[in-house]
This record gives sequence, structure tokens and C-alpha cells, in this order.
Amino acid sequence: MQLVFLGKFGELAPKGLASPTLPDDVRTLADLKDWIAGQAPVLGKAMALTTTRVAVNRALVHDLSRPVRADDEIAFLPPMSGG
Amino acid sequence: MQLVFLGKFGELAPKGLASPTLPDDVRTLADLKDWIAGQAPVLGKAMALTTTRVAVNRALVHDLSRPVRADDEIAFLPPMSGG
Amino acid sequence: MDIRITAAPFDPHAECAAFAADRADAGALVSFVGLCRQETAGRAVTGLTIDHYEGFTQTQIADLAADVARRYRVPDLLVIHRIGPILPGEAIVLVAALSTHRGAAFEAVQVLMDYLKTDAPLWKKETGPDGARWVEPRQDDRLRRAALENQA
Amino acid sequence: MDIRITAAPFDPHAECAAFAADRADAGALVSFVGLCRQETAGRAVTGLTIDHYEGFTQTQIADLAADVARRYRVPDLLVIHRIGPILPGEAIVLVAALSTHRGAAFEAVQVLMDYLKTDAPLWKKETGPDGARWVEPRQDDRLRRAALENQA
Repeated sequence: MQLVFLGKFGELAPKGLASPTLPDDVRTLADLKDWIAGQAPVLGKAMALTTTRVAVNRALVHDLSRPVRADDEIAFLPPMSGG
Repeated sequence: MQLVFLGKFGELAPKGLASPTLPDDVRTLADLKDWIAGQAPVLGKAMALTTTRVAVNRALVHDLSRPVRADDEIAFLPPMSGG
Repeated sequence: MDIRITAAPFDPHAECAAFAADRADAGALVSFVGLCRQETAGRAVTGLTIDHYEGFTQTQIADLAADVARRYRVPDLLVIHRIGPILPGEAIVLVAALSTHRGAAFEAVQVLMDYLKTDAPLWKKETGPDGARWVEPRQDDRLRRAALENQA
Repeated sequence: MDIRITAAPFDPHAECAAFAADRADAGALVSFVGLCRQETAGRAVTGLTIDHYEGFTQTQIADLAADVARRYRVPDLLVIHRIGPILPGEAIVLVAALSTHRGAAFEAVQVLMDYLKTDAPLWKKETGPDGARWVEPRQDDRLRRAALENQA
């Protein structure tokens, strides 16, 4: 599994989180967010305090009960500020 | 007095109308319009059938009871189509 | 504010570039270019000729622009309008606005274009294979103009 | 439709010129250029850095543009967006639309800009004398976006 942290999340994410080894009880995207907050509390707090969008394999996913798979690339996106 | 006919009015106006010799009873802009219609009926009809704006000495004038003076430049403007 | 009428073809993109050059204080540039089309409403167009009133057209357009600049607080406006004969593909008009934020710049350019369509002393004649015809203001331009009047 | 993200500076005026070249079928070109300002809300800005998500940002922007093209019937859209480090005065974004008439082109460019502000996967960081800060979406951009959602 690959994790991608964009924008300000990228600055707060410890390097080691990019290719994490997850415990068996991390089954869904919601579980993964909780696990990240435990591993990197500052990042977890930033993600909780703002609107965080999640993309799985480069498609936005709104249902965080979606199971995570070993070959997923999962990205966490803070509020966008293009243009 | 100079008369200026813009846009399609310019094509309908006889040359001689540019520097007219007006009879004494043409005292106002309204009189002038009537006199033009008598001199050049096709032009007069075109001016009557559309919204004709009048500029005196390069300023729009809305009150056609304004007197005309020998040194005026009076322009007749059909609906504008710029842009 | 830079308001010009010109009988010579102009490059609207080069003019925009010059207008925005060295303006790192402005965040937004909105521009509109009206191009001479090769057909309109199904009729082929071989060219346009725009009549103007010397000594009046430029000042009237400057007045319209000043009004829009004041109303939308966008002082940095550029208007270039062709007069005389114009070929298909050539620019007829360029309106551009520089502003700190985009909302005001969009509004200023749009409203100024609305005014130019109905209130700039310019008269457009289209030439095609069947001859020439003077262009009447479009119904939707007149309605837009009336709506502006009600807001003002 | 031409949708690009680029790490290299680009000339928005030259891009507009290329976009509109040989398009005598189109009567209206509307364009918006967002420029890197030298100050924002009273703070000096020495530069911007825009983060993106490789393989995702471009396709998302293309989806937003396709949606706007379909909704406003303006298929001819150009979007160029910078990523990476940007200096004051440089163009950040260009959005342009070619159309037969101006109303649809104005709407398409404005709405696409609204979407880019809130829905394009790009993250802007401003650098100034006091350090760097990530830019949060402006309140008025969020409201504009919500209004679009209600229309859709």
C-alpha cells in the first residue's frame, strides 16, 4: 500500500508513512484514518480539523467504509486552492 | 451649419444635405428633422422607422425642442452596433 | 485607462501582454476579444466595415469605460476598437481589465462589452456574396442593456 | 479541449494567440489570467509553490472542464495551470474559451475558474519574508462554489 499526503498534509506526514505496514484490524478507509492519527498525531489533528478528501487509486472516494487493499494507492487531500 | 449622417443614414443622405441652407422657420431640432424628411423622403422614413439619436456639437441631445444655430454641427445616429 | 479606436489591424494578444506587463500588483486579467467571423446566422461574411463619428466615438467610449471603472472599482481598463474595413479572423474589439481579484474584472469587462454593443457610436456593415447590410443591434444585446439600466 | 499542467513558466498571451489562431468561425474569445501577486492582504509575497498530485490533478481538471464545456455548450476550452515554484508577475493559470457569441464564453470561463479555485487538486503555498503558509480557500470562493452546486 502507498499513502500520499498532499499540500500541508505532506509537510506533516512522517516519511515512513508512505509505505506503511498496517495491523490486521485496519480494514477500511475510516480505520486507516484512525491508525494514521495514532501514528502521527499532529497530522491526524490537521486532517480532523479540516475537510479531508480521500482518493483511492486516483479516484475520489466518499464512502470511508470502503475496504483498503494491499495494492491500493490512497491519497489524503486538504482543501484545494488552485486557480 | 453642418449635418452629419452616420451608419445607414450616411448612405441615404444626399450630398447636398451636409451644409444645408435652411428656411427661417426651421428653428429647433424637431423642425430640422421634419425639414430633412421633406428634402430626402427615403432618409426621413429611415429616421422615423428606427431609434434616431441626435448629437449637437458632439454631445447627445435628448430634447428636440433645442434651437438650432448657424454654427452647430448636428449629427443623426441610427441604432449603434459596435463591439 | 487606455481607450483607442484604430483603422489599422491590431494584435489583441500583444496588446494584452503590454497591458499586463510589470503589473505584479494585479492578480487577475480578464479579456474579451471580438473577432470578425467568416459567417453569421448561416450567411457567409467576406468582411465588415465599421463607421464611426470622428471626435465623438472615442470620447463616448471613454465615458462608458469611466462609468464602468467607477461602478465596479476597476480603474485599469483597456479598450481597442477597430473602425473601417475588417477582414474575417481579424480582431474587432479588445476589452481587458486588471484587478486584484477576478470577480470585479469579469463584471467590468462583461458590462463594458454590453455597453459597447448598444451605446458606442459605431455602425457595423457586413459584406457577403449577396451584398452589404447594416447590422442591427441584437435583441439580446438590447435586453441586456435594459437590464443594466435597471441596476444602475 | 486543451488542458495542461506545467512546471515551466508559460506566456498566457502567446498561448491565447495560438488558441485563437485560424478560428474565423468563432466570434468571441474570453480569457482569464491569474497572476502571482507581489503582495496579498497587505503581506509581501516573494513567491508561490503549488503542490499537485501526479496522475490525478490533470485528469480532475479535464473532468471539470468537460463538465463546463457540456453545460455551457462551449467545447473550445483551454486551461493551463502552473505547478511548482512561481515568482511574482508570472502567470499561475490561464482559462480561455472560444465561442460563437460572448455570453456563453464569459460564463464558461467564470464557472471553470470557480471550480478550479475549490475543486482542482492543487495546493498553494505562499512564501514571504516571514516564512511560508499554505493558502486556504477564500470564503467567497467557497460560497460561489456552493451556489454553482445549487444551480447544477
